[in-house]
Amino acid sequence: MAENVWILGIHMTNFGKHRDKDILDLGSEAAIGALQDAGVGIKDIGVLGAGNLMGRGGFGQLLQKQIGQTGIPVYNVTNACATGATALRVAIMAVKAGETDMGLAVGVEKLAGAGLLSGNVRAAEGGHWVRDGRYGAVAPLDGRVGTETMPGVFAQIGMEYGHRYGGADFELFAGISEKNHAHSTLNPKAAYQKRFTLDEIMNDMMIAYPNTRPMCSANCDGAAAAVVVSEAKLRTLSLEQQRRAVKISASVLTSDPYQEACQVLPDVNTLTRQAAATAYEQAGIGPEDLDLVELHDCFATAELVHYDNLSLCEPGGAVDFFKSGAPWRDGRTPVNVSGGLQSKGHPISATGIANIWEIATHLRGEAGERQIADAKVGMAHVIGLGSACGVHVLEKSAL
Amino acid sequence: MAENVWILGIHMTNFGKHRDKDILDLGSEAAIGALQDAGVGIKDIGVLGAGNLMGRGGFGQLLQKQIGQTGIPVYNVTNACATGATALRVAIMAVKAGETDMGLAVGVEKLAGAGLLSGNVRAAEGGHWVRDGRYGAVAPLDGRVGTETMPGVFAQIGMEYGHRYGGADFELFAGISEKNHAHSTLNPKAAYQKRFTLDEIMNDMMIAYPNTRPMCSANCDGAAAAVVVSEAKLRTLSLEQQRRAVKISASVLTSDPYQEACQVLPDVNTLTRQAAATAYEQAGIGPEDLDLVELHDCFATAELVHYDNLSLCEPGGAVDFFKSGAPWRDGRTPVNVSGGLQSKGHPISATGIANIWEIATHLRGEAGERQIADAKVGMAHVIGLGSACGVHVLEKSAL
Amino acid sequence: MDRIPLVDYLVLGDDPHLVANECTSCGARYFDRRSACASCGLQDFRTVEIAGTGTLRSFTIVHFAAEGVEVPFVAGLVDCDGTSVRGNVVNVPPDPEHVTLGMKVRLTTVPVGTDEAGVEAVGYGFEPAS
Amino acid sequence: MDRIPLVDYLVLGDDPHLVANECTSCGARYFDRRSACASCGLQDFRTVEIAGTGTLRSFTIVHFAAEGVEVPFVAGLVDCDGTSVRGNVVNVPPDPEHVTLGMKVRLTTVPVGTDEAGVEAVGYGFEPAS
Ligand SMILES: [Zn+2]
Ligand SMILES: [Zn+2]
Repeated sequence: MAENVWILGIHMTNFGKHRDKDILDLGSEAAIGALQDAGVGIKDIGVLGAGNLMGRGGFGQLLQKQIGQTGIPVYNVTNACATGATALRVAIMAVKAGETDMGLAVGVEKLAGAGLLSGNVRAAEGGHWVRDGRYGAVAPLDGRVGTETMPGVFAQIGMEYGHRYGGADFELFAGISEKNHAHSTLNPKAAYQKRFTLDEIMNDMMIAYPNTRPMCSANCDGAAAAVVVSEAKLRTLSLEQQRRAVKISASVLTSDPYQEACQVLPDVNTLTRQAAATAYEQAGIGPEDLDLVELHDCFATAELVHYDNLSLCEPGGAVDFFKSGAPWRDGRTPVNVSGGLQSKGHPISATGIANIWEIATHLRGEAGERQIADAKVGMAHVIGLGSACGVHVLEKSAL
Repeated sequence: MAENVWILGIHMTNFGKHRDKDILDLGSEAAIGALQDAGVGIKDIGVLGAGNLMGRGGFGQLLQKQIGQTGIPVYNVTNACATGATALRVAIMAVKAGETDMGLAVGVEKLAGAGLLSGNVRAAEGGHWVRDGRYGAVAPLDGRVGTETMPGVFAQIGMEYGHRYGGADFELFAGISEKNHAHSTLNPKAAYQKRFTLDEIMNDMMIAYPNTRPMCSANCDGAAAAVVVSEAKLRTLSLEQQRRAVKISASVLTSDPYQEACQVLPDVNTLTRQAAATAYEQAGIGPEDLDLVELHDCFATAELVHYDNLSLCEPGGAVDFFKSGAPWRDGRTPVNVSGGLQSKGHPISATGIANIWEIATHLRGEAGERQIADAKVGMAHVIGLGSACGVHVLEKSAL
Repeated sequence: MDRIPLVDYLVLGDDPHLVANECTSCGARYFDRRSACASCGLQDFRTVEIAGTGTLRSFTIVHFAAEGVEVPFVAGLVDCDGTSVRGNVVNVPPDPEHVTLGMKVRLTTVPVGTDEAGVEAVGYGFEPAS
Repeated sequence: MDRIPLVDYLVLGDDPHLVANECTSCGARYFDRRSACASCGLQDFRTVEIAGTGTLRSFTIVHFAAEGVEVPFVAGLVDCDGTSVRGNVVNVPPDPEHVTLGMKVRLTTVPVGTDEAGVEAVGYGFEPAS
C-alpha cells in the first residue's frame, strides 16, 4: 500500500491579462509562491510536473532556468484542459512510487485575447479536391458536418442532457452562469468579478445556443503551482506546515471509455462518472460529505451535466438540483464558489491546479470573504476534451 | 521499497519513410505489436504513457480510438528527443506507485523529409526594430549569435570535449559514424543499411563542421511501444512470458543541473553523468558489466562525449576508448549495434523506446544476425535538449 | 458533371446514404478508418448502411465560428436507428422555435462547391422529416 | 545615426562590451532576464561587465542553416575570463585551418542592418586577437 500524499504548498497567480509577463514570469510566480507557501526551497523538490499547451514546448526545463536547475526529473505533460491536473498527478505518482518525497507541479497559459478556440484549421484547397485524413474529407468539416467549436460542442452536451431528462432550457443554463458570476464578486483573483442578471446573460451576444458570451469560459493568462509531499516526510516538518497541509484523499485520472456516440460528440460523462466513483472509493467518502466542489464549467451547459456525473444529485436530477439552490454558496453543495471558469477565467494548463488551490484555500480557512465556513472536504474536477478527466478529493489536515 | 518492474512486451516498427501511414497507423502498429509480444490485450493495460512531438496534440487519446478505449489514465508527455523514455517512465511510475500492474508506453513520429530542425523561427520584422524576449533581441539570433541548428550545437559539444582532452579531430568523429553505419547493415529495421568508408563520410556534404551528412541522425518515420508489468503480476503469467520478460534494473530521468556555461551551450554531460551514476547504483552493476549499449548518437560528435558520460571509459578517455575498437560490435563494449540514430533513424518520440527494444531483443536472444552473443545486461540512453536524459539498465530474465 | 462526396462515408447516387465500418465482433460502428475497434480491440470490419432517418438528440445554433464558416447554422446529433450521426440541420430556420429536441429528421445532400476541374463536392445534412 | 544593440546585453558606445546579470548571492551570470537564479534560487541580481577577450573553447562551421542565415559561418563558445559567451567568430576565413580550438579572440561589433527609421542594429562577434 503506497503512502498518502499531501499538498504542502500551493499558489495561484491572479487570473486576467498580464501584458508584461510571459509564461516564464507567470510560471515562476506560481512556482516560487507554492514553494514559499510550503516553506521549502527548490532544492527540496525531487520531481517537476509541468503543463503548458500553447507555448513552444519544453516548458518545465525553461521554468527550471528561472527558479533553479537542480537536475531533477522533469515531465512535460499535456492533456488539453486537464493538463494541470495531469502535471499534479505525475508529481503525486513519483512520490507514491517512492522516487522522491517532495514534488512540484506547475501549470501556466497565456490566452488573453486568444479568441475562439476552434478545432479545424485546415485551409480550403485551391485547384482540385483532395481527400484527406481518416474521413477522406475534401474540405474542412467544421461548419459543414456539425461544429468543432468548443462553445458548440459543449452546448450539445448540455442539450443532450436536456433531451434525455427534460427541463434544461435556455433560462436554466443562464441561471448557472448567473450563480457563478455572482460567486466571482468575492474572488479577488478572478479575471472578471462582475455580477450579471439573468436577463443580461440571456440577452448578451449568442455564441452557440444556448451559450451566450458570459456563459463561456474566459480566455485569460494565469498560472498555478503545488508542492506535494509524502506523509512520512510531512511528519518531520513543523507543526505549522502540518496544520496547513491538505490531504489528497483521492487523485484520479481517466480517459473516455468507448460509448456508442463518442465518435460524433465527445462523451464527457462516462469518464467523469468513473473518475468520481473511483475518487469517492479512494477517499472513503460520499458526495454528501463534500463541503464544496470546483467543477469544470467551461460552459454553463457543461456545469449541469457534471452535477449528475459527480453524483451531487440523483441520476437525471441535475435540473432539480440546480433549481433547489443547492450549488449556490449558501446551498447544500456549493459549486464553483471561485466564480468558475466563466468568471475566474480559464488559462488552460493552470486550471487543473487552480481549482485545487481554491479547495485547499477553503480547507485551510484562508478564503477570506468567500470562505465556506468550516469546510473540511472538497472536490476538484477538470476535463480536457479528447478526453481526460481529473478528480481530486482534498481533506483538511487532522495532523 | 517499491517493487520491480519488467518489460513484458515490446515492438518497434520499421524506421524509414511510411508515405501511406499516419502517426495513428504507426502508433497502432507499435502498440498492437507490443501487446501481442506481451501476450496480453488492451483491456489488461492500466495506464498509457504517450509521446509525440510534431502532431497536433492529444496523441494518447487518439491512439486509444485505434486500439481500444478502456477508460485508463493517459499521460501525453514531451521531453524533446527523450519523449519516448519519458512516456515509458510514466508507465513504470504508475506500476511502482501501485496504481496498476500493467502499463503501455508508445512513442511515434512522422519526420521523413522534415529537413533541418532549427530553433529560431522568428520572422525578421519589417519597418522598425522591436526588442523581443528575454534577451531583448531586435532580430533572430540564430546565425548572428552562434547557431541554434542541432548539427551545429552538437558539433560544438563534441569539439569542446576535444578542446578539453585533445585528440578528437574530424577523422575521429567520422570514424564513429563509420562504425554505426557498418553496424546498420545487420539491422533490417534501420532506415539506412548502407556501409560508408571513412573517406565517403568525410567527403560527403558538410552540415556543421565536423558533422557531415552521414554523421547526422536521419529524420524518418517510426514508432515503438512497450508493455511494462509489475513483478508480482509477472509471476502469475506463463513460463514463456516470464522467460521472455526483461527486467528493468534501473530507470532514471534527469534534467540538467546548473553549470556555468549551460546558458550558452546546452550541457548534455552533467545530466547524463548523473543519470548513469544513479542507474548503475539502482541496478547494482558497473559499466564493465554491460554487454551492449545503445546511446544517443544524434550526431557523431555526441557519441564521443557519451562514452565518457556513461563511464564506458576513464574520465577524459573517450578518444582512446574509440580508437581501441571497444565500441564496435566485436569490441569490449559494443555501442549502437542497431546502427544508431545516424543509420537506424531518429523519429524523435519513438527513439527513447526503440533503443530499449534493441537492448531487449539482444537480451532475449532474438536479434538475429546482429545478436550480441550471450548478452545479459544492457543500457539504453537518450537525451533531449532542454534538457532531459533517460537511462535504463535492462537485464535478461532469470525467472 | 462529376461529383465527389465530402467524406468517404457518404455514398452519392440515386439514393444518397451514409455507411460505416462495423466491427464484425462487437458491432461498434465507425465513420472513419480505424486500425482496430475502440470498443473491443479486434481488427475486422465490414461496411454497413446507416438508416437515413432519425431523431434529433441534441443540437446547438452556432453564431461564432472559424473564418469562412457561414453562421448561424445548426449543428446536430442525430440518432439514426441506434447509430449516432453528426451533421448540420438544414432547410429550416436556425432558431430554437424551429429546431427542437426530439424532432424527426432525414438525410439530405448539400452542395459544397466545385473545383477547377468542374468536380462538385457534395456533403450531407439532416432536414425536418415531418 | 541612431544605433540599437542586437541584444540587451550588448552595450554600444566608445568601448562596446557585454554585460550580464550576476546573482549577488552565488555569482552565477545570465545574459537574459531571469526570475530567479538557476543556480541558487535567489532573486537579487546586479549588472557586471564581461571581459572583452577570451579563448575559443569550442566552435563549429555551419554550412546548413535556416532560411536567411548566410553560410558558412563560424559559431563559437568563448571563455571570457571565466564567463562563457556564445558568438560568431568573425573576420577570419570560415575553415578549420584558420579557426582553431584554444585561439585567443576579442569582442568586436558587427552590423545587422538598418530599419526604415534609419536606426542601425549592431550585433557582436569575436575576432582573432593575436
Ligand atoms: Zn469491436
Ligand atoms: Zn545564485
